[in-house]
Amino acid sequence: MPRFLRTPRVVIGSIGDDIHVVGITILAHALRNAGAEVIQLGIQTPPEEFVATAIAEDADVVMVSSSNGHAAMWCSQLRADFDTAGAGSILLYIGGNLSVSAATPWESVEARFLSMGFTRVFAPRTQPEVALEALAADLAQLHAPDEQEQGVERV
Amino acid sequence: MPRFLRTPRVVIGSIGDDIHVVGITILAHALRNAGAEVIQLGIQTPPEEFVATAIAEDADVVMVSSSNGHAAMWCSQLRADFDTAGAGSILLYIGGNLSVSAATPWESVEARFLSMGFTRVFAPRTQPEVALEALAADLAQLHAPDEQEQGVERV
Amino acid sequence: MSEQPTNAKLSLDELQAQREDVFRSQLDRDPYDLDECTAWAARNAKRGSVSASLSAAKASGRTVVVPRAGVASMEGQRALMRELDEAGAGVLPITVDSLTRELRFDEAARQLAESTATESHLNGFPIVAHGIEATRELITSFSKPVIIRANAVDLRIVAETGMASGGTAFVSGPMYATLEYSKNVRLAESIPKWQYIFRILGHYTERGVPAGDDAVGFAQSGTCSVPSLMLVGVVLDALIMAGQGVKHVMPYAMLQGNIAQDVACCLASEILTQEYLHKLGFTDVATYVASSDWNGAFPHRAADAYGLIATNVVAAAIAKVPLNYVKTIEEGVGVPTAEANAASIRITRYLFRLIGKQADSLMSEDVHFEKELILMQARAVLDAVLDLGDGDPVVGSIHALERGVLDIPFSPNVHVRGNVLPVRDAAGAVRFLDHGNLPLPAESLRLEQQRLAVRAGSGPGLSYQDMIDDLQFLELEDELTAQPNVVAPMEP
Amino acid sequence: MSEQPTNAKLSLDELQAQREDVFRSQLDRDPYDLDECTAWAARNAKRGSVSASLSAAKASGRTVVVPRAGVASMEGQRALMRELDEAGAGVLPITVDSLTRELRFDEAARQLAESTATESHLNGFPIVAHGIEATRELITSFSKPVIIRANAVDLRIVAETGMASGGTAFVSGPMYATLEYSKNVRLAESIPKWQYIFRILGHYTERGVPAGDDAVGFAQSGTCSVPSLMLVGVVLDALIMAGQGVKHVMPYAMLQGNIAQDVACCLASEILTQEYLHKLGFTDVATYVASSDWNGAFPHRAADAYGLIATNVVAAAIAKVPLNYVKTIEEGVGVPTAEANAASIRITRYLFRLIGKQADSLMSEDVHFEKELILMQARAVLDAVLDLGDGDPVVGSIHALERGVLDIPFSPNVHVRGNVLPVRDAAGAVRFLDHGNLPLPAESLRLEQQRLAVRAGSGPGLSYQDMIDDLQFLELEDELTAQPNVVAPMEP
Ligand code: B12
Ligand code: B12
Repeated sequence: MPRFLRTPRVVIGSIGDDIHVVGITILAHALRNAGAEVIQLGIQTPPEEFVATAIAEDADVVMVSSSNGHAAMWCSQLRADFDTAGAGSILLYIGGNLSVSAATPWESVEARFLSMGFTRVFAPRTQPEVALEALAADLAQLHAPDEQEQGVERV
Repeated sequence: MPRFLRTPRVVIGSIGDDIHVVGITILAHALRNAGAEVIQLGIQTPPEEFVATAIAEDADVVMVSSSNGHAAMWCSQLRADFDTAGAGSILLYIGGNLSVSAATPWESVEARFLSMGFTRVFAPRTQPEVALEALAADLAQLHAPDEQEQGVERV
Repeated sequence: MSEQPTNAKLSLDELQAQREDVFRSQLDRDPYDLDECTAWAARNAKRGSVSASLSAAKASGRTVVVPRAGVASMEGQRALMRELDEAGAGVLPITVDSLTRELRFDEAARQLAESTATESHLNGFPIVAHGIEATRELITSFSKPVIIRANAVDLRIVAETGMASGGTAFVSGPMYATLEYSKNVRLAESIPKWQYIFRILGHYTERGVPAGDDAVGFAQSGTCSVPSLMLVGVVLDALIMAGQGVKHVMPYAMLQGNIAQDVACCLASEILTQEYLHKLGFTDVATYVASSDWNGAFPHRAADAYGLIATNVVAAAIAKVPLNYVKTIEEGVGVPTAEANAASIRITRYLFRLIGKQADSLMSEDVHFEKELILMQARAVLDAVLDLGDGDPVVGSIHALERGVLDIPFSPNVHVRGNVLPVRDAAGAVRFLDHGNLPLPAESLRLEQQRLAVRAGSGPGLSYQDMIDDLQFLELEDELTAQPNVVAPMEP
Repeated sequence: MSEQPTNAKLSLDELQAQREDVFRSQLDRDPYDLDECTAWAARNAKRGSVSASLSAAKASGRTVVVPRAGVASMEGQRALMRELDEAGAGVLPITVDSLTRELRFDEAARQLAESTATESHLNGFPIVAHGIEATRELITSFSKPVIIRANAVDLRIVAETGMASGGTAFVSGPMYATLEYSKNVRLAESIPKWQYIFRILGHYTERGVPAGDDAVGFAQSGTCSVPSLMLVGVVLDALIMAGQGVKHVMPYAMLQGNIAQDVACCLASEILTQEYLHKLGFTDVATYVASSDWNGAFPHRAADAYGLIATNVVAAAIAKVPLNYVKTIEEGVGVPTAEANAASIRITRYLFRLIGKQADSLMSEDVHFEKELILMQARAVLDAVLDLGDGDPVVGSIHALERGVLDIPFSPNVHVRGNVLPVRDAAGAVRFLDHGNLPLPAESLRLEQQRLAVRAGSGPGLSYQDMIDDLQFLELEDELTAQPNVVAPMEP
């Protein structure tokens, strides 16, 4: 599990009409264990609440979860809303079960959400460790120029 | 279940190296129940024994069973052997599991055994009633010209 | 809607007044004509109903197998139901999409418009957007009875529409919907909304439609549930249903992979529900235990999922439940294909027949142990809840939740303390890792402790991390991943 | 080969003399160099052996899952074994084709020549045609131990070739092979042929290859078998193996769909085999019960077959057998595809893990009832057989078969009386419809009668036709075929 030298601030929640809570609970648990600060918004979080909270809490990353198949409905404006709110460079992750039908090929699902402006799109059943690795890498990348020494350390 | 007015004589057995006995036991039981005379040759019956017994017993029909996948090896000369023995018009049935691989389409299996000279080729899992109906029909057909009245009666 | 809800039955006038409000505010229209609806539904129910099928099954020791399924378009839903019908489902489901459940009727209609017979943009059937006429037409084209499936805090319009369209059973109640499906709503707010629905079901019942309802209780958290606690919610839901005149209740039992405990849970579900219904004077409510295949994370490989379903069905068959909700072998993957639905129903029916014949021979000592344990714990909590309400389950549960006398693990609801945690013992049976403030008998905790000791072994006690690990208990993935073929060299 | 075979151990000289005969007459060549073969095999067995895997499994309560599989070509067989290896088989099988088993080595070689890697003309691997060198190469390319599978009256060359090639276990014995696989051969003729094979296995064992052998007994008639009778054959096979120095025996238990009886059969298989081995002074023979998925007609639909396999595995897991032979979900269809093999092994391993954890909690009263019944009946027959041979199982079984003291249903062998008939009771447990001349205790027949009475009900007693119907008991086809959707009209 990667450990962060600088405490990342993570906003997390299930979006829209989604009530699945187990994934975000585990993810939050793993993030806290790895040293992150987690602001848990819980289930059925409106898109606007993600934006408002992320700004108010000065978050590094927003982790959107959606399991009930309705992800696309709720996410199309999210990146634009962050831009408008002046947080254009915030990391935006999404994971869960992102299409209504399991038959939809993963590549097309991923491409769709990337084109909506998500930084990373996680396939179903992604283990928390994978998300942590990704976050560590993205933060290292972001802070690379100015915080060369601090960076991110993998333990 | 059809009942026969004239007692048909049936020779039955599993051919070649085949040791499956349940199918022929049930089939014999059903034939006897329907009034047929059954000469049961049992398992691992050499092709020649089918021919010799059918002739000695003046059989109307020979029912060959093969379940272990080796049917084709043992049957290619059977019709010719009957012809040679002077029983060219005997009814020749075969059933069981007739090809080594289940993937082989049934039509091609059936065609192959028909071309070997079998009168009828029965698919796997054929119920005894189906064989009885077929036999009743074939016998009716055979005796139709001369034994119009007797024929075959379905009860 | 009074400020302090109680379990008293709504008068028909009160119901009518509430209906005016709800239809006006949520749909901007008059309520459906209740007389026309009940009269039509009563004629339809003569063709058969969920309750009648369950009653026959219960009497003969058979099990009705029921899938869950819904897609957006009428064509798609009809094809889906036909498929399930042919596969041997005993009751056909219409699962409602979650936009409709959240009262976003317009958005649901928009997504319906964008869906086709083969591609659904919604995770269920937008029943309000389709409307009564079309849905009646759908339901009457099938010979099997239909259950309308949905879960949310406010399903008043959905329930009205479903019943008016010929559904003869509905799903859920305030315990499940509030604590498992909502974030901010309090019981005091949600119970009256569910009482409205139950009053509607009761009214249909009076008019000749023997409307049934699943008492889901605390049965489906997506994690594992200690059976006694699961059933506390079941009984409370059932008591509130009965309060409004519901006469046909399906008390739940979620199957969790430990057969002895699952059998016991099914048996205890029937015992406890009838016991408390009688205690509160509801002596004419028929109950049909509804077991449900595991409702947490499924293995994603079909063969493993078959194994999990088989384990569930063996338990349900031993318990001779009249109703089993079947999951599919593609549960861990996504909305199932037609073939997956059919195959899952087939293996379920196959096992109910085969194990059903030998059910009695499979009752073990441990089933009795688990049953007594469940009864002991559930009665303690239920009695405490009722005490807090001076015998009224509505008042009692509102107070109990505040004090942690009711509490469940992993609830998304902010008003739930969430101090209770489940953990599996070495055999996979679900126990309390932490029982929070639940008033459980010391003896029961001692018995649980004994069983947990086997898993803990000589190491440190079980921890939160063990519970997290348990979330994947029924996937068994790592253990099943085959080893690579590393060939040892022959010695010279 | 003496005229009157007994259970006395062949001397090495006698064995060598017989080998000369057999190789000369069947292959027209000298015997394999036994010293070279055992030396090579001993080095190979250091990499692992079937017995070592089973011994480890037995010690830890785990189960090794073993499929059956063979095709004609080397390439095809290698691919098949790789597939099974990856799917999680614990031991890899090489099933020999039935031409080779019937000593038609030339015809088998011809059919091999016509087979390709993807299309097999044979129902197994023609091990003699492939020869020792090539088969050694095949076996050493896998890390898992290999069992050579075949069944026939005379498998002396097959067994020699299999052991010389690195197989560490073999299948069957005279009871099974003679009574279930042959038409005209008498026990007096077949037992010495099997004693030759066991003596070979015993010799390999002395030289460092812990060779195992399945004692199949009367376990697989394709119909159902009363467990006590099944195990009589198992014990006799095991005693004859032990007589020639076999030290690792896998006593069988064919699973038949009634879980309580199947569990009992597995438990009794171990108890009886060790009991009679000890009685005859064989105190150092290790036993590993091998359960086998149902060996009669399988449902042809995959979902039903999954259900049947699940039922079998639940029983085997409760009994904690160290070895389970797994059938496939395509058993009722034909030789299975790669996917079917893999899926069948997966569900089997899944269920062994899940049910294995909770095995103790699923022991029911009826398991004990069935176990006592099996022990009572099997001991009575075994004691009578041994009495007829003055304590010698070989002499005893030859005499016993003549008198109907040994007798089995549906035997293709003309020397078997065939007066014994099996029938299922209402729960699916297998009982005697007719016990012929078997010397069964009256008390045991009374107990069986009680159970059968439930099925017979108030109608006439059970008949031959009931037994015929039972052949399709585990298919449950008719009952599962869905009803067409006939919509009742709404009343006006
Ligand atoms: C438990 C469950 C429920 C419970 C939820 C209880 C609760 N409050 O959480 C109940 C029964 C209530 C439920 C309801 C519904 N469910 Co549900 N449910 C499941 C189930 C069985 C398990 C989900 C779960 O807990 N998994 C365990 C957790 C640990 O895994 P996870 O959520 O996938 O999260 C992991 C990763 O994906 C990752 N992750 C998740 N989010 C994110 C985000 C980021 C940024 C990152 C990095 C990682 C990440 O983190 C976790 C770590 O392992 C799944 C099927 C399955 N997987 O087996 C269906 C499933 C998710 N549900 C489904 C559906 C359709 C519904 C309903 C709409 C059903 C209905 N029509 O009634 C409703 C939802 C209604 C609503 N308003 O949302 C579908 C979704 C299909 C789709 N996407 O189209 C599924 C796949 C079932 C199926 N095969 O059809 N469900
Ligand atoms: C029981 C069984 C056995 C038992 C047989 C015991 C015995 N003495 O009979 C045992 C375990 C010994 C056995 C051995 C083998 N078997 Co086997 N066996 C089966 C099994 C499970 C059931 C067969 C059965 O009894 N069915 C019930 C009876 C009632 O049905 P039936 O035989 O199909 O007969 C019915 C109809 O087909 C019809 N019928 C049959 N013949 C005829 C003929 C005519 C003219 C008519 C009209 C009708 C008819 O009548 C019956 C009425 O319902 C099948 C798979 C399955 N079906 O589930 C495999 C199966 C037949 N066996 C198979 C094989 C390969 C073998 C072995 C070669 C295995 C091996 N490699 O070790 C050996 C055979 C060795 C040899 N020398 O022949 C394969 C054959 C595949 C193929 N055709 O390629 C099958 C299909 C299994 C599989 N999926 O791989 N087997």
